[in-house]
Amino acid sequence: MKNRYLVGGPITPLLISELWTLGNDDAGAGAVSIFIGKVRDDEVNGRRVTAIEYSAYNEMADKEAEEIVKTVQAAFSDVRKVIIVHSTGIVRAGEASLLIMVTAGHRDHSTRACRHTLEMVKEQLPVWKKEIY
Amino acid sequence: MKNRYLVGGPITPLLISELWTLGNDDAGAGAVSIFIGKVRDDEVNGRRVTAIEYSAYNEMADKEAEEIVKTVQAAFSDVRKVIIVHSTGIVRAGEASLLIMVTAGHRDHSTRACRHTLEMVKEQLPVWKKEIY
Amino acid sequence: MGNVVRVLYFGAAQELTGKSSEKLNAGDTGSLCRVMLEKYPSMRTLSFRIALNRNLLREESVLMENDEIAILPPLQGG
Amino acid sequence: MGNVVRVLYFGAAQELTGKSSEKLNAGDTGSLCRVMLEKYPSMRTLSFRIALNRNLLREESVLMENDEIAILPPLQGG
Repeated sequence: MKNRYLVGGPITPLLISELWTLGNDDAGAGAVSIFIGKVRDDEVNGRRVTAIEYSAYNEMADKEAEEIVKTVQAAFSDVRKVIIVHSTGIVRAGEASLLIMVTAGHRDHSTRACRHTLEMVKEQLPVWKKEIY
Repeated sequence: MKNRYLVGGPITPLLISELWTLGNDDAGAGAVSIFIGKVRDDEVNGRRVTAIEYSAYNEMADKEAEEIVKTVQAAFSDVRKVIIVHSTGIVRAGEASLLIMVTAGHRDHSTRACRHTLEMVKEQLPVWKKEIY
Repeated sequence: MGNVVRVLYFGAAQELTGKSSEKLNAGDTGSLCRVMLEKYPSMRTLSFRIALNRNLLREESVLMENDEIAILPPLQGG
Repeated sequence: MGNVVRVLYFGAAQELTGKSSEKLNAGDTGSLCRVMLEKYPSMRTLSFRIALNRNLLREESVLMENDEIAILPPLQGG
């Protein structure tokens, strides 16, 4: 990928499978924690969200994601891999727009580091959304 | 499935895909947290684990898993689905033996409920293991 | 005087007794444990909990004919 | 007296300015903001942070010729 952290359109089941394979080649990792963010079909002022269009500051997103990965790996010694992928462009309701996968030796660090990565993505990844009705 | 919570052999990538599809038919769920437990190729007293053989008290496992699902759904109001699958029989190093998937409206309950489910599985699911070298 | 109950052994209890189940005669869980530990002295080294008819016991219980007792060493799922 | 910098607009800032980027003239971020808010009064309603050459700024900064400034409304990833 040109950009390791952003992907055009939804994160498809096929991509999820590929990322699972990518994260899964490590027999020392006993724990894999995954978070998948999906577009909800929320009703806003009586109108139903059918999709979200995501835009990103691509170059900075790459840099920030890289930094998040490094921070998490430094904070959780048992963590082995941290994968972050965020959609840009249109993602329809029910489709996935964010995937975080953290592998670790044991469950405590994989689950905590996954949550921590998620919070950092929310705070630091330069991505914006526009609801489509 | 005869038993909804136990599966013979490893939790394969195909089964993970199927479970993802099963958990993913809900456009009101904005957050999916997944935990996958895998067999580690640990070295124990100079011998390398090549597989683990899991055995379970099947009838009680079903009942306990059902109870865990109900407890988690009662404790986390935003949670929508809780899926638990555990392997029985032989699972080789690098293969998955446990999958937990929790969907929720938002990330806070999906991540916390997934971890809570995991801890309850560890404490309550009547499963035992035997290392194979 | 006791009742015939079915005893299931799991995990290490299976290895220590060399069997996965058997019928034993006991009137309550206390006497069942005594019978069992006399028959399998190596079980004394094992910490285990007991399920009666698939419910984890938190205290001693009387046993009825055909009850299902399970010997549960520390759980190891995950 | 200022330098020509490239300003990138994201999210709501794009909608309020009607453009995704432009060149503006300013010597530091403070004067850049004044220039921008004068040109786009509706931007006053928007809370935003500023990145200079892809680094989030935590305080005012001088600007060099060809610096890349990004106007970042509250992030909405996830």
